[in-house]
Amino acid sequence: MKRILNKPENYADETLKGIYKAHSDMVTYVNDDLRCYVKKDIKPGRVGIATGGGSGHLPVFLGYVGEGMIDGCSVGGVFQSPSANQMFEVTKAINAGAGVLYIYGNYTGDIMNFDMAAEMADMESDIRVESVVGADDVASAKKGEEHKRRGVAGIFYMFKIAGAAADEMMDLDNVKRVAEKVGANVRTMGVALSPCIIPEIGKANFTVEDGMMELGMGIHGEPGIDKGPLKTANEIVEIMLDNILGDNPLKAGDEVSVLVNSLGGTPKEELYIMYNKVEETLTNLGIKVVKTYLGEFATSMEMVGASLTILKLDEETKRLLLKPAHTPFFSQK
Amino acid sequence: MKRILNKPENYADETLKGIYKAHSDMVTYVNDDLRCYVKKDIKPGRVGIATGGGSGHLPVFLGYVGEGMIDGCSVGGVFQSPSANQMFEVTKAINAGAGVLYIYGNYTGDIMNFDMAAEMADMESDIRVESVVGADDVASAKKGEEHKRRGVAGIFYMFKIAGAAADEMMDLDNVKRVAEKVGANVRTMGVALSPCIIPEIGKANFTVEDGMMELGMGIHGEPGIDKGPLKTANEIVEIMLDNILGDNPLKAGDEVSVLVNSLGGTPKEELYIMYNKVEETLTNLGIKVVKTYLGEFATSMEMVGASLTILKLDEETKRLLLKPAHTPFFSQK
Amino acid sequence: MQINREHINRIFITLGDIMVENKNYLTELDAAIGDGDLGLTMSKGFSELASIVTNIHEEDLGKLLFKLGSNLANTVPSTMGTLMASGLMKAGKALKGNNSFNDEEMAAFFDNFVIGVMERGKGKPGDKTVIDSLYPASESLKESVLEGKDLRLSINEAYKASVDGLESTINMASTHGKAAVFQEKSVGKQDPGATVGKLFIEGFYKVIANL
Amino acid sequence: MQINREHINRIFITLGDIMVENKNYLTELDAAIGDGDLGLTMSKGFSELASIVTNIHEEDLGKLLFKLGSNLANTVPSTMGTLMASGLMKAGKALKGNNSFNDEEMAAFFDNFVIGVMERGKGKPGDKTVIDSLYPASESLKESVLEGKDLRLSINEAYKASVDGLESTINMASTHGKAAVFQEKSVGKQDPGATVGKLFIEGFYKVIANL
Ligand SMILES: Nc1ncnc2c1ncn2[C@@H]1O[C@H](COP(=O)(O)OP(=O)(O)O)[C@@H](O)[C@H]1O
Ligand SMILES: Nc1ncnc2c1ncn2[C@@H]1O[C@H](COP(=O)(O)OP(=O)(O)O)[C@@H](O)[C@H]1O
Ligand SMILES: [Mg+2]
Ligand SMILES: [Mg+2]
Ligand SMILES: [Mg+2]
Ligand SMILES: [Mg+2]
Repeated sequence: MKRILNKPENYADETLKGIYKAHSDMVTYVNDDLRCYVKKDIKPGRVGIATGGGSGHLPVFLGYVGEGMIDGCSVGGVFQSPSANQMFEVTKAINAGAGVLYIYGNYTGDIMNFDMAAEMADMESDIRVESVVGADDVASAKKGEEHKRRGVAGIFYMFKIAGAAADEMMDLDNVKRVAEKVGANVRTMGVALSPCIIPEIGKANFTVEDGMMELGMGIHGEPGIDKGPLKTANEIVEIMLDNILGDNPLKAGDEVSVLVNSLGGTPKEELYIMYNKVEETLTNLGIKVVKTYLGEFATSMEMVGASLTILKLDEETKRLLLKPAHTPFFSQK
Repeated sequence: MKRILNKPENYADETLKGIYKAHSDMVTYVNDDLRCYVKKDIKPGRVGIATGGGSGHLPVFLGYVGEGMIDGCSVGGVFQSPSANQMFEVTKAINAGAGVLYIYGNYTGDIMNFDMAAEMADMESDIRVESVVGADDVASAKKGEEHKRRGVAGIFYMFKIAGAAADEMMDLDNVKRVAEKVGANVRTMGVALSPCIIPEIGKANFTVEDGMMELGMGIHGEPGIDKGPLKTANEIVEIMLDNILGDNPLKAGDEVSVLVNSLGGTPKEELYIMYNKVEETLTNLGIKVVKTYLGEFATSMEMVGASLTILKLDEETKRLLLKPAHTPFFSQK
Repeated sequence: MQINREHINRIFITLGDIMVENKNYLTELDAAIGDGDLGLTMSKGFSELASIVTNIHEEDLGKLLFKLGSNLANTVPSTMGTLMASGLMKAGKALKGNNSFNDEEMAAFFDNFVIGVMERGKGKPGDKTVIDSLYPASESLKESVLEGKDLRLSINEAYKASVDGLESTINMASTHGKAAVFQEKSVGKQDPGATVGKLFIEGFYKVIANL
Repeated sequence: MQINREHINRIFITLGDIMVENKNYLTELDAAIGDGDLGLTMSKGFSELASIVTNIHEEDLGKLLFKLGSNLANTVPSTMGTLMASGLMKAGKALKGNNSFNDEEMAAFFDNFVIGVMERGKGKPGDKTVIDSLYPASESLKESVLEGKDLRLSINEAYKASVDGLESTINMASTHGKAAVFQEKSVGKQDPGATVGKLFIEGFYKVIANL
């Protein structure tokens, strides 16, 4: 294990301590619990947006808490859901009178805990809560079974666009509507070239041999759709685009945003090599890329690999996407 | 080799093509040469700042071309200097009448080429050029031999602060003075846990075994000062701080900026675990951290490891550091 | 027969022991078709309940169970932690106001526990989950109590039903949770969560059968 | 003796061959105390010069050498590429206006070449660099020419001086470039750049000695 750490069991909490020290101007925690992460400056009357999930995916999830995006995040252990109670504490802290929207990834543990938290918010604090799950990974379930899909990097667009909607003082129903619209129009496909290691476990619980790749592997190492020898960047991009556009067809004149995301170990250089092919293909199809994001947006610690996300835009989502945002991990002018 | 690429020999150029496609609003190239990278919008009368160096270190070097930072960058092959002629072309393109400052890393190949470019600028275009080299790596030469030190992540501060000085319309001498002041006050130390692979070579030309680390290793794999079993994050930080503060002592009341940089393969979580210890130690010494940066600022592709940079601030450098900046790879409000 | 506070304490202390004893076994089962954390979460969650149960000042057994459920949810917010917590909380709410449970109330406990699990996880019998060992046990108990059997005998039969239910998961294909991606490949493997369900019934059986 | 354009062409074609033949050898030397790219850069840079030299329409040998230097600098902007380029450009500037070189001018070529290398790299003899094979050769040639020796003999002696100079680098410690970090550890290893310097002299020697 090639990792810089102290006690593996303190991985998540020491990360959090470092984050609070580095970004004390913007974020803090509530209920004396490092794992109840909230924005310092909550705008009265604005719909609150909360997320949550396991550690080990920075900047997902807490990295999108900040101006123009989301307001709070409950933080679990590495690849573990936080508890319903932590979610509830965050919910109370960020509720500014207009209700709270939960946006989180489509994983059983998280769903059950967020559902429980929503019940607590309703029963104990009369806070109206709505939920939208991110389920953008086309490789994780076939068409017609979209509700079974895992949430991966595409959730970034939900945070960005729902956050901008809340900033426009849309009400909870509308912020939810916008988040759902993003969900319906965003697709991601990933490729993994190496596993990652959960610090407390100390060894990978799956393998991808040198010179091999697994297309569609999940960010926790969930099995993908094709394991085989490593292809070229252009071939990988073609397969990804085939799957994404096969699932959510685009036509000439459509406008999209593209996100090329590193799973952690893949350097930026390679994301740009991929993007070179993505842009070429989309341009040939007459599709316009309105906004491009490249870098680490949803990772699995040191996992080598990348994912491609395409969001089909309409006037509303485009306007909201292009608004400024500013968090400790993401900044857009 | 766990890499997403097409032909290894096209690594640098395909990366550049992707970058121009993704960021065509901000950057372009001159002389029909992808490797002569310049900011689109050159401000008349402002001192131009150029850098240059090998590929494989994103966001170093070209990533800092943009608003509030630098204006142009000549780009070499992976870990190779660009040519003097490319530097000269960039120099001509960014000169806005106030001369050009070269800021680049202290490596023989780059020095010789930038010197040659400066001669060309003087002889062929009457452009006044001054140069400052980044030589912040304390592990690369002992005290008294600072001029032999390698330039690593600390060059980010030179770009940021000199860029802000140029934006204030300081003249060439003053922009150079400020860059030199940063150079005199910035120290970095790194640790490597794995090698990186130059795509065209296809195998690492040095090794760091699993469970081992090399303190002070350079970003091209230059030998460090201590090879041994991997220590804890806290121990590594202590050694780094000992070396940095031993070289450039700080006292209670001093103000600094801290940069915890991933060499590529080390995830953000671990940078925060390191920062948790950095901040604790500095706070105990009565030193105030005015601004913290964490993430990928100077990498060696997929190399696992991290570096710690500390910049001692004065009123002028602090003011300039805190000014906004915005490039495709770096954004500060 | 009346199940009182002291019995409940013993049941949760027994459950703590059982989950710790089965830690490695659960881990192995979960590693085969999941992420391998089940031994860790169940032993951690139920030992915590065992260690706090005697110190909770609460006469109302419904409220006690609800508190134990909340605690479990906080300690181990994994799928099974949350499901077992939801079962305890649902049953606790349903049985609020009772300082002891008669046979019907014990049947109601299990009935509501299973409903809590099903509501929380949106699962049903046959999905290859914890429900497949809990549901048959609860149905068996309900019937035995209706027939007026002695609770000691009823819980014995319920336990047997959970063992059979667990066995039946071997031939099922997973549709929920991390195992769902394995689908057909999960056939032939015993469901880890259903194993926890059987162990949970076992804890009640061990205490009640010996009263 | 007069070195004319045709001779210069042959020299650069010969240099191209020599660097290609020694590609692996240079790579190995550079891998031991540097980054291992020297074989690649020198073979690439000098074959390029070999392939263009005959097509350059330029009577003035000074300007020709300057152009070859510029080309080398563009093709291989590595340390040695830039140093050799600087040598050619410096010598070209110094010899501007000559359509052929007499013995004194050949001595001036090497003298200025070495000065160009020293100015660019801020190195001096004894630093374990290319200078350690170039400088003794240049000094030897200067002296021989002063003594009025035949250029064929002089260049032979200069070549021998470069061989000795190269050999002397084995016992030196590196102070420049990537090898500098090895310092004492570089002692015992022949300097890769000095090897290029010796091969460079060899190219001139091979052509001129056979005139
Ligand atoms: N929706 C569901 N309803 C009921 N039980 C479920 C559901 N999803 C998963 N399970 C059960 O959870 C078990 C795995 O539990 P656990 O290891 O805690 O999951 P995870 O590690 O994914 O959080 C499965 O064997 C299955 O019995
Ligand atoms: N400052 C210098 N002056 C003269 N020669 C130098 C200098 N620095 C390095 N060299 C020579 O350069 C050689 C290495 O060349 P090269 O492989 O091109 O370097 P790099 O790969 O570091 O760019 C060394 O063996 C040495 O002879
Ligand atoms: Mg599990
Ligand atoms: Mg789990
Ligand atoms: Mg070299
Ligand atoms: Mg080199």
